[in-house]
Amino acid sequence: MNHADVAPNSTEFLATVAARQLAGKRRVFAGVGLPTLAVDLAMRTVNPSVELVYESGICGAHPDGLAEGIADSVLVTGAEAVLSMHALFGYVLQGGNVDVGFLGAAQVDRWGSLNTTLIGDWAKPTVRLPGAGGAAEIVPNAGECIVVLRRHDPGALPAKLDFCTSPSPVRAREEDPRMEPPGHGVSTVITPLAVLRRPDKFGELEVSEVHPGVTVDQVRAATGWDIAIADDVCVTEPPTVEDVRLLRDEIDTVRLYLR
Amino acid sequence: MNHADVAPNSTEFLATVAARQLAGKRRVFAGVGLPTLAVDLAMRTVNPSVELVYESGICGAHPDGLAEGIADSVLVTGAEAVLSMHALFGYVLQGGNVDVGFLGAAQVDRWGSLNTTLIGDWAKPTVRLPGAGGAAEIVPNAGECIVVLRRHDPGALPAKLDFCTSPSPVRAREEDPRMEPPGHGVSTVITPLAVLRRPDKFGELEVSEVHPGVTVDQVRAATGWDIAIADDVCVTEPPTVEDVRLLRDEIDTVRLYLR
Amino acid sequence: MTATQATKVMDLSTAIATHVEDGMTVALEGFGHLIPFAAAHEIIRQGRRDLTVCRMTPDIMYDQLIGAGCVSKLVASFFASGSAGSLHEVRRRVERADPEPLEIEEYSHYGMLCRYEAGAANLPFFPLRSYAGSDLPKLNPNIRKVEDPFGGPDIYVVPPLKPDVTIVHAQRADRLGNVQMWGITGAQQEAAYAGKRVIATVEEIVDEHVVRSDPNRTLLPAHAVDAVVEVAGGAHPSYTHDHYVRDNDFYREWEPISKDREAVLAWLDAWVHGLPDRAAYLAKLGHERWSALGAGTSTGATGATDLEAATA
Amino acid sequence: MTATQATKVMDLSTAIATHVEDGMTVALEGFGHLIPFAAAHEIIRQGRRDLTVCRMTPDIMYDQLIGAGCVSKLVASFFASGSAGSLHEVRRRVERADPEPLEIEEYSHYGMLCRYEAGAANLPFFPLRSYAGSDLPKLNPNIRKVEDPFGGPDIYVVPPLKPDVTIVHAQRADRLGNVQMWGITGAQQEAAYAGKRVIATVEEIVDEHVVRSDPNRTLLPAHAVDAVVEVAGGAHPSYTHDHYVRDNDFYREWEPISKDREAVLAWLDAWVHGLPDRAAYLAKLGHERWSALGAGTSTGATGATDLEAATA
Repeated sequence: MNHADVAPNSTEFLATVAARQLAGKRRVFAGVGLPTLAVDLAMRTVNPSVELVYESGICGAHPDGLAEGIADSVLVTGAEAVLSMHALFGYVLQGGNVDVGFLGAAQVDRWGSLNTTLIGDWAKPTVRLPGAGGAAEIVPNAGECIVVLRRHDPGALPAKLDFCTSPSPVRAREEDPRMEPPGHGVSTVITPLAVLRRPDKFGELEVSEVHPGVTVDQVRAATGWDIAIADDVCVTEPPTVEDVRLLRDEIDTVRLYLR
Repeated sequence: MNHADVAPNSTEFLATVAARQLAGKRRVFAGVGLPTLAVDLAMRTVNPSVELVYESGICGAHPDGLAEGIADSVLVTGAEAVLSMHALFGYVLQGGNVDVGFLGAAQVDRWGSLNTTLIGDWAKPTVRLPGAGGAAEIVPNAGECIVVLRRHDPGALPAKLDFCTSPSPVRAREEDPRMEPPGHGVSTVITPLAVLRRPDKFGELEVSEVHPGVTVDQVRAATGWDIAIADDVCVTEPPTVEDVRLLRDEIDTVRLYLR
Repeated sequence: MTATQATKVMDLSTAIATHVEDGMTVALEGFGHLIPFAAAHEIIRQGRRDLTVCRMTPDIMYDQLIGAGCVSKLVASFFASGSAGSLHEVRRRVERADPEPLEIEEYSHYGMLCRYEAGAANLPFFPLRSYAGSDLPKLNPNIRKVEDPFGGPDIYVVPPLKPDVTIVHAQRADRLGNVQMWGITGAQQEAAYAGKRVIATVEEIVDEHVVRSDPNRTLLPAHAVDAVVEVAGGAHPSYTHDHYVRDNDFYREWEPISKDREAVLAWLDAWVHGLPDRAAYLAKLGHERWSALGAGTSTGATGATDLEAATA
Repeated sequence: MTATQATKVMDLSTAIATHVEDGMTVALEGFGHLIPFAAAHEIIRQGRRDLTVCRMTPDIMYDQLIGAGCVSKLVASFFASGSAGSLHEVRRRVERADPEPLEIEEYSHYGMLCRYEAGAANLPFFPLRSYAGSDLPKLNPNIRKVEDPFGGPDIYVVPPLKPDVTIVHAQRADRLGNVQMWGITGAQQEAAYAGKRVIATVEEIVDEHVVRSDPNRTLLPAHAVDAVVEVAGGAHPSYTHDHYVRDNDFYREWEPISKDREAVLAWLDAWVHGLPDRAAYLAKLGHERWSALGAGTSTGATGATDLEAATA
């Protein structure tokens, strides 16, 4: 296949790499924005039978247009089920029926704990972020989580989070060894520089793929801790011309998420 | 009004007396059998706007026929709401939205605790009764409960229950003074001899009305403890000819509950 | 986009043979409505043994399962058949161990529902405001108390119930396993999500676009269901709202049968063992009786027709 | 038989004036759908002050309530407007106390839902498998742990939330107060049963027999509702499934307004204080924009028409 000429920090690149993570996965808990693009692209490429679950209660969405929110009417119309949120959060998610959670975050630490609450001082933050939403439920309960970051620098991947909103199993176990959550936690972090993976539920993130033109040293320098490098680190397969065409000409024709 | 010629131990008598207890009440949690007759009669006489709630999830039933069960289709068709049982037991009943619960029992003690579980030895009962059903929820959570007994003797009204299935607030408070339930517990017991009332949430049942031809001493002798007599004890107003006509000719035309 | 997804449709005998094994914990739910009688009969027919059966209201279906010798333990909250009286097969075992004892684990209705909820939501327990002062916790050590960390009194809790298999009946499903039901929906959603495996028998398997035209009626999404079986009339003598009504005569007829163990066995021979499937059962029931219950007159969807008329 | 029951129908200004008082705890729910904007605007118009407002996803509606000075405390779980970005009125207060501070009590989504559930079901707490290892319990002392009496690890719980008033928007209700909604139904049932008073605004008040033709769609029975108000378009710029779609342009337009406090105040003057009611708001929005959202094309019942077609 021909590779498209898109930069590794472009939405097209990130969404395509994210979409490929969904090959072979069954039920995906999707958010809005870049995950919307990634999931839609996955359904048109690597995984036509992925089941889309939204925290608004929708299972098996079949949107005939681009959703502008996780409760958009295009997700409701033609869905296989619209459950109560009681059933969605309690039975579908906490009950262990979600394979992959798709998340964003302001900060990710070495164990895949996430901060989406605040930057700076707790009492008087520099930046007030959106907060936990459903992420505090998705990280412990989904089979695994994929995080997409728009930045790769020591601010976004710090040695220490300003606040831990959605903890890794490592932190849960530190609080109480018996409180081990059922899910793996964050398995994959996709950034403008690299794909980081955490193969061990209680292990650290490591550099698994570097994007074309990016060196391992650049990734290491842009990370807030001395990040491990996978033995078999390779170069990320970039989007194909067809991936980018689908994203631009069929999925996000109004350029809601693409610029 | 003309009084009907029905015996105090007849279903017609008991149902009519029960129906009259519903004057001025709003939401009634009704069971099947005699309560079905009583509630239907109440809607045609003393309280046309009573809201019927069934543990099957139905609120605001408008049956166009006699229900043969609390989940009968005649209760569903034309109902104002069919809720999940989660909402019915959790929000409607435990949430405090039921004014009157209508119950039967094998045994009632002086504080209005009920036995519907077994007679005899716990490990090897003489009679295995139907068990708690929703009564263990109705007694603590409904505003008050009305019990109809088919027998009035020391077996049905014993000094001590063989088993306490659905406890009075008195027993709940004995277990833990802070566990006082929101409801009054049993307020009224209708038997073939008398109407017993329990005006105080933590008090005992007392003889409030004796049926025509029954003496206070007969009631006392038929009760398993030395039952108190109300200061203003009176004779029960018997069913009218119209009450009995409604029961026989309009409500239970197939003689499902009437003989 | 669902073309690649596997169908979950199978026949009832395969579904029971595949998913229900001797010694398992099995919940057949349906609260006075949508009671999966056909599935219970197939369990009897296949001779399953030593089952722990769970159900809020054991009802005639469980009297039959117990009478057939499939059951060693019953987890339930109400042991009678509504207006139709006692379950004598249950009573014989509890009162006289006749023909053998039956272990009972007993809750109230909301206690059972909370057990399913805890099972469905992967919670270690579920709190409820019942049982203060009751003898039930003395009879059942699974009813326990926890401390309120906000300073209130202790509250009773029940543990999760996670059946190996949950079986439900519903109006319809698509072949992917999205199950839609309406009318009284009982503990089905909770019991199904609590179950490790789920079998849904339905009056009809419909095209996906029927299901997707009204997704709020889907109580069990496909991911919660392992087998979908089309069994028209599968709830008789219970009922399926908008398909057929309850066979109240049958409920009245059961009590005298139930009182006599030989009569129970004869009934099972005639109506279960002696018949291959539900179609044969309905044929034996006879067209007249079956159509008198309204079978065959369904509109296929509650309210749709009424509503059109009402808003016209 | 319901002829004697009182109607709960009133106009919006009466409903808010009767039920919402300064200093109260008020929940306006609706998860990305059926957001009761018209009711929020009436609260602003009537100048309520010092409210504690609860909501899973504060959204633009709460940015407006806060901007208008109605709010002293916010209890919530997600402080942003989905794809439409930050809520700057919230951020100004939290980050710079501009023009004054705003107290925040923060949960996760399921934590908020569990708070409503505990409130609705009169439970002292509700358990959930979140927060192990999180900093949220350090920030919010209302997130506590209890011991599992069945021997498992401790589990986090949240306390009940019982708003003084809960306000929801729905497709329809009858005059008795039976409220029917479909599509995404969010936390409305839990929040309404948790509320001491409940106001439901609806697209249309329908005859009782419409409601009773499909009772499974009633999420709030009349006993749970104190006031029913017909407010067509009451969810704009959010949406009402089968009536009109979300005004995505409005969501995009809000962020630049939200960034500038003067622009927020000007918007409130023009669209809330300067208008008597929702009809005037829709008139100001203009027929073209409003009908482009599909308003006026509703079938009045989801699925009914599709379903008829599908099963024909």
